[in-house]
Amino acid sequence: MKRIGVFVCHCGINIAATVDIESVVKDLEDYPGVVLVQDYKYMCSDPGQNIIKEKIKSERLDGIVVAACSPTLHENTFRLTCKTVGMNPYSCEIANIREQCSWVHKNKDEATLKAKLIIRSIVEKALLDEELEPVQVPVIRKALVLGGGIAGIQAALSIANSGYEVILVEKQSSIGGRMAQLSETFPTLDCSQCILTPKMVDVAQHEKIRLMTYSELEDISGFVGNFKVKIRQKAKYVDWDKCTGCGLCIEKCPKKAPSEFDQGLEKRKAVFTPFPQAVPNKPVIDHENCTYFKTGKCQLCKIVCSFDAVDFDETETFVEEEVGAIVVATGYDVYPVLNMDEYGSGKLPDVIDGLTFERILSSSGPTGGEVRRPSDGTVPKEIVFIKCVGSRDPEHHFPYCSKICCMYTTKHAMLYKHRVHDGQPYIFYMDVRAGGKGYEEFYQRAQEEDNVIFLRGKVSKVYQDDDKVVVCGIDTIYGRNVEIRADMVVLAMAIRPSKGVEELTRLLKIAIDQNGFLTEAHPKLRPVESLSAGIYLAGCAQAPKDIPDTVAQASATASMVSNLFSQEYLLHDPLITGVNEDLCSGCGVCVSVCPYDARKLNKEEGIVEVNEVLCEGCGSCSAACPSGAAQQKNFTDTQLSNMVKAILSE
Amino acid sequence: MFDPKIVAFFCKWCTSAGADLAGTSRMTYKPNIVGIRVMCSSRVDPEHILNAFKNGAEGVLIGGCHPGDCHYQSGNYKTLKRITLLKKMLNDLGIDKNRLRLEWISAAEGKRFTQVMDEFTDEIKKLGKLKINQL
Amino acid sequence: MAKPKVAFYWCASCGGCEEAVVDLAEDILTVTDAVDIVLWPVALDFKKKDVEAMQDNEIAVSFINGAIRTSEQEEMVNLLRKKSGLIVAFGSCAHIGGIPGLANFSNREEIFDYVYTKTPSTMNPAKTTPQTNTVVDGYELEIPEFYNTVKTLDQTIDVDYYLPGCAPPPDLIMNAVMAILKGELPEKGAVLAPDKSLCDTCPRNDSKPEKLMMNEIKRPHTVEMDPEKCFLAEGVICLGPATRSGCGERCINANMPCRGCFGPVKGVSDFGAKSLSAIASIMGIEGEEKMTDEDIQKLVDQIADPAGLFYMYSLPSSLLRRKVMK
Amino acid sequence: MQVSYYPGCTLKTNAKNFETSALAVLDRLGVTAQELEDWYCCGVCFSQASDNLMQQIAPIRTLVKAKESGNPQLLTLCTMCYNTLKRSVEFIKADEEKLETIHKFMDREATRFYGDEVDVIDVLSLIKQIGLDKLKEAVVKKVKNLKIASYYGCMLLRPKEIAIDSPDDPSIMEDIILASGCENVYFPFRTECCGSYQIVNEPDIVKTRAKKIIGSALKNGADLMVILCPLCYYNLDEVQAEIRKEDPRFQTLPVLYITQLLALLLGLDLDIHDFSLHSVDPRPVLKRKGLL
Amino acid sequence: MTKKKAISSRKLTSEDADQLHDISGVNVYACYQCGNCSASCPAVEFMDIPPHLVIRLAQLGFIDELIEAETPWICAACITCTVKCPRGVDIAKVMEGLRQIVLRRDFEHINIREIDKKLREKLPQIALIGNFRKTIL
Repeated sequence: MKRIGVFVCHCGINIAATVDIESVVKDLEDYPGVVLVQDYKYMCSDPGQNIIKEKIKSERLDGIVVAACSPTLHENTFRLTCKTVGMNPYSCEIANIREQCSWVHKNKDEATLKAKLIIRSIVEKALLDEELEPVQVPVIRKALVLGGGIAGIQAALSIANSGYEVILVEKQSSIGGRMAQLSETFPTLDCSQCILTPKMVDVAQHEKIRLMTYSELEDISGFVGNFKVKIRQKAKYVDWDKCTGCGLCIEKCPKKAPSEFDQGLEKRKAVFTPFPQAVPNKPVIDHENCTYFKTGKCQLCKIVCSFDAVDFDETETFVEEEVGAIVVATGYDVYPVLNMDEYGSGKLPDVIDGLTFERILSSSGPTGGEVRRPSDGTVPKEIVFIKCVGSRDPEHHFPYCSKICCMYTTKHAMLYKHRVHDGQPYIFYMDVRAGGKGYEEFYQRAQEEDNVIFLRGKVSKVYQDDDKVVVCGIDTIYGRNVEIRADMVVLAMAIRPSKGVEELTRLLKIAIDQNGFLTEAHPKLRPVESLSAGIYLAGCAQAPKDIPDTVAQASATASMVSNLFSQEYLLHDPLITGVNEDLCSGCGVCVSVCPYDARKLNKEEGIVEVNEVLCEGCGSCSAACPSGAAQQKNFTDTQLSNMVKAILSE
Repeated sequence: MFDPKIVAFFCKWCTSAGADLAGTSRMTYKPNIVGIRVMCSSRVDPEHILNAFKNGAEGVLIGGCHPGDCHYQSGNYKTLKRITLLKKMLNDLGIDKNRLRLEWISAAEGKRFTQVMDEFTDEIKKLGKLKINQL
Repeated sequence: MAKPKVAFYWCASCGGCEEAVVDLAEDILTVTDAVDIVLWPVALDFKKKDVEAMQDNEIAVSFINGAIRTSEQEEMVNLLRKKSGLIVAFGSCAHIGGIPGLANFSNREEIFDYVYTKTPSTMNPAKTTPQTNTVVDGYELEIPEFYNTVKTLDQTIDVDYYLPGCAPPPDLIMNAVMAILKGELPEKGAVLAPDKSLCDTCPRNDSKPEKLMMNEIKRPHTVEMDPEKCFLAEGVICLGPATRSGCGERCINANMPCRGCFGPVKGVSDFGAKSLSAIASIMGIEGEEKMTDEDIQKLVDQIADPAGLFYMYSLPSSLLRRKVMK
Repeated sequence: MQVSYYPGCTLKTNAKNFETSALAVLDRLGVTAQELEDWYCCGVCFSQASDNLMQQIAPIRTLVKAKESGNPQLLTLCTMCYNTLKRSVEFIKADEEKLETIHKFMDREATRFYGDEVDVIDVLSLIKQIGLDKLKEAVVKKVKNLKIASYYGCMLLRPKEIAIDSPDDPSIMEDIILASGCENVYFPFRTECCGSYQIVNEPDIVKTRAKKIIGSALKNGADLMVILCPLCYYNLDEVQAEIRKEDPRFQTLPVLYITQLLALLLGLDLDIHDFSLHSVDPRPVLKRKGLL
Repeated sequence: MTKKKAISSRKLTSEDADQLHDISGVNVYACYQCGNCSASCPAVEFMDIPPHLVIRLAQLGFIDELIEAETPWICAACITCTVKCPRGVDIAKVMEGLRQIVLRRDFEHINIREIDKKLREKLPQIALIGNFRKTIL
């Protein structure tokens, strides 16, 4: 039997006032396995710890129980004490006789008895505790960033600048994401592309970053520090190694299709780069629209390419990589106007969403930055902006606030006014949420200097009447309905997680909330981590946010990744549940129960195997295992059973 | 009135932390319940509960995190199912199912912790001694 | 050298275990060649006094089947304990209580009341029930006492080995007998069957899905069961994961799920609690986070009689041993 | 195919033309609408008070009769009836306790109605269910350039639990009109209320509404307006005459039940039409377009 | 509404407010005053209090004011407001609740006998029966 020492702390009078220490000491002295009982006024103090150290040595103890305060306070303290004299830290147990005994009971006899029972049960645990060492896992110091918008770009650059390798995967052929589509950004009104494109170039040129555009994550296995990922590179039909990006193929291509980048306002070719500043600036052939793929005829691009880069036979390829951390920065989509029946279901040409208006305002856009309405290209003299379209509407669309609309709509109205001086912008709003540095001032400027009329209320209906778009709404401040015969309407549509993110989260085994946004490990204290270790979040995939917030979060994410990579090994709590191979019959019950996929059935051997790194030590499998083969370390069935008996002993 | 013996299992992250909060807030409750701290309520095996009854416990209490808040994602759902089924079986074994209680108590619910302790102790007192005769 | 002496005795059992000995077929000749049978009430005419006349430990090994239900059984097994070197608890009833052990869901009073007055075929207006002592025509008659609780053999006497099964399969019996004869014995208290549970040898193992889930509990008579598929994967409760293997998968091969006659595996103290926990763990995993307490109750209520199911063979050997009666 | 048919009060009096045309069109499309042997007033407006269970008895009793008839579907022509019956079904399905109470009031009914046994259906949905292709095939009179404004009114689209189409942007009438060979005219007020029963003591509301609705349809080039509800019909047809009296410059637009138009296009017997019931005479337009 | 109105807890929890809640079954506190109900109401121009303010007054407990208002009687129960409401507030039911409160206090809003006989014959029954909602039946 082990030689257990029990150290009872008075905690000044915190324990001693209601627990009769002398009686407790006497009681424990006779307890089987206990070779020493020692009490002291403040066990956690230096002299107290020294007593423990001395006694461990002098009494040749191989396990100790400290009866004191809650283990959340000093378990680590006492375990470190043990470690300094060569005792395994896991041989030290804490009996909580303060928070759960002396402080909550008034009657001294009752409290003393309860303290005895608590200590006895912990002695029983200590008697069967194993010596444990933390599980060590090497870390692969390479990160995978999913998504090449501003969030992904910032995260990738930041991780790479810390000296670690990064693979940046983007499903479009160019990085840049939504930010590349924007005109000017609030509240400073600097040009979005002007501040973004240098960063895009940095990514392309960074020696630590491997850029994989037109690619998607196909498969993943492994765990924090040791993920194995498979990336699918879609068929581009253009050999980018040969292509110089001269653009001749694009020029000659006879087939056009609506440009996604320009929100369908403009056409692009079937062989195309999404926008002139694309990175990498090399084209892909759009299989859906290419005449050759449809009819077998054409091949003009191939003919004009002097580098023989066009390859119609190209197929998708797969790349396998090992990474230590993953950043999910998959961004957002705009909720389609199609869903807004009361606003014309997308059938009215001059009722558009905010992102489309960004293209109209953008100097690189289809109108060169001149505000012209889509239907007939005339300059709209009155524009109505409607906020909270699809947002804050739990009854029909989404319950959440899309957060960016208040500011960008104000910016839209302002930019419109700057371009069309005699034009009148109106904004229908429910609340103005202008929290952020310089945001309120920006909003005030729109009211004072740019004469934007803010109407507090919702719009119930928008319809076409001749060449006008009639907007029927209310100004709840005025208290009456209002009708505006506008030339154009811009809807601040809700934003939602981008398409395909749900499949991705299933692959990554990370959670999403009821609206499809990625769930963070803790809403306040762990806002950039997912619940799966080693997978981090950045940008609008997690929740709607504007550019400053996105960049801040991406930087935080990168610092978490660097933090992880700064360690050679990951240390993992060894209180895991193993498998006794002599007892395990491979029934697989534990596999179903494990929330971390740490347990896998090896069908060949007929037993279950445990990945010690994935196991978080909840012990649910131990309770589920019908053959006693799954025993949680230092929480075995025998230990718990003995603890119960000790509590019930007189 | 007799003084019942009650064994409890508290999960480390929520209920045990709630118990600590009750302590640091100097709340008081009845001393009949002695707790065992486990990592998760789902570690508690029905075997441990029967073992407690066999060895003289008049009641068994299990405290876990609220649904959706489990530190281990889904442990408490497993506990809930096991305990629900076990209660049904306890009835067949002649043990009042109210002698076994599952409560969700968060780390912030110190007050509730004390209420549950007192309520359960009173309930067990009302149910009386559990007379297990194995012959 | 004289052949070792062997006894067979039966207590509260159906007789199937006796049948199992006969099922050894020609192998029984090997046994009879090697040993002298000194007591076997079902087959040979020896009397109690013959045993009483023996020296202590004279019988090399006694195979006792059946649970302990009456004072007569208790007396006989105590006698055999005294006279035998080794005692083997033979079959589920001696080992873990078996089917007779289900009587522990009631007590003597209830059983007598039902059997002697309430069964449809009984006419007993005077409500006469068996008494241990009765005076008839001036003579006092004595019959064994019917105990309140069914016990396993090891709750009555010290047992050296256990041969599980309802009934134990011939190969295990032969192995046990040969081991005893050769003196190659495992440590005392061992169960003479493999340590792993039935899934280890189950022919349906390959059909197991990656994650076992039971979203609905089906009973064997309500579904057409795929003869190749894991029962649990089909929603049928099978206690194989909790039950010691060695039975030869007789039920499984007859397309019936395991009900646990071999008892728990090593280290498990309560078969019912453990198997309940395993089954509850894989019930309704899909969408569990959305389930209300009522949903869970409904799910659990699909198991009509959990105690009867999970303790079908092992109630007397469970932690509580019997129902707590008022 | 056979469905039960619940006429309701107005169909037997002021809206005879709706009933005759609808039944004839359905008959041509192969549907027998079997009138319930016993039926009661539906109560007209679904009672929106949560404690007013008495008001639910009339519709539920009608549904009991429908259940007894054995047909799985119950056709209503009047949209008020559709709305009341359908919402009663939703009401009792949502609250078992109230269903129990309502049943207690109907102790003389042999049958109990629980909500799912009979499907209350309107004529548009029924035609769609029969198939627009079938309708297309049945059309015998091909018209050119007949521009139809389809007016939905409220009761088929609101509340959304019982809506037969999108409350804001429905298309079922337009689909039927298109299949029948006519052209659709889009006008923004096609789903807006006509003023309903306010015609009785707040006729100004109705007049304002009618002006807006008719004006908008005319502005968008409609030759005819088709509708489904006898009350909308009154408010949009009869009231036009009154507006005209007050304002001679007011332009009128003939209003027909959609089934009247379909009956003409399907070449059904002209005797079923009683155009004298219309205050804005549709005959000139119909003649011009070759339907008469 | 030129008068200054006192808001008090007594008003917020009055019997009238409870009655309105009981009859309508609607939680008016879900309303965040977007005004869509009023914006979409086809009869708002005839109302003395637009629908969104009806809900606002109900939130503040000014039921007495609502009982005197014309709005509930102008409402024709077309349900447009309810369909539009982003917060699931059934405004049409609140209107019905207000009508019911009045009618249950023995006050008829219209007198059937005053309806012109000729009109009575010509009108569809559904118009008449519908309108009788404004009387105690």
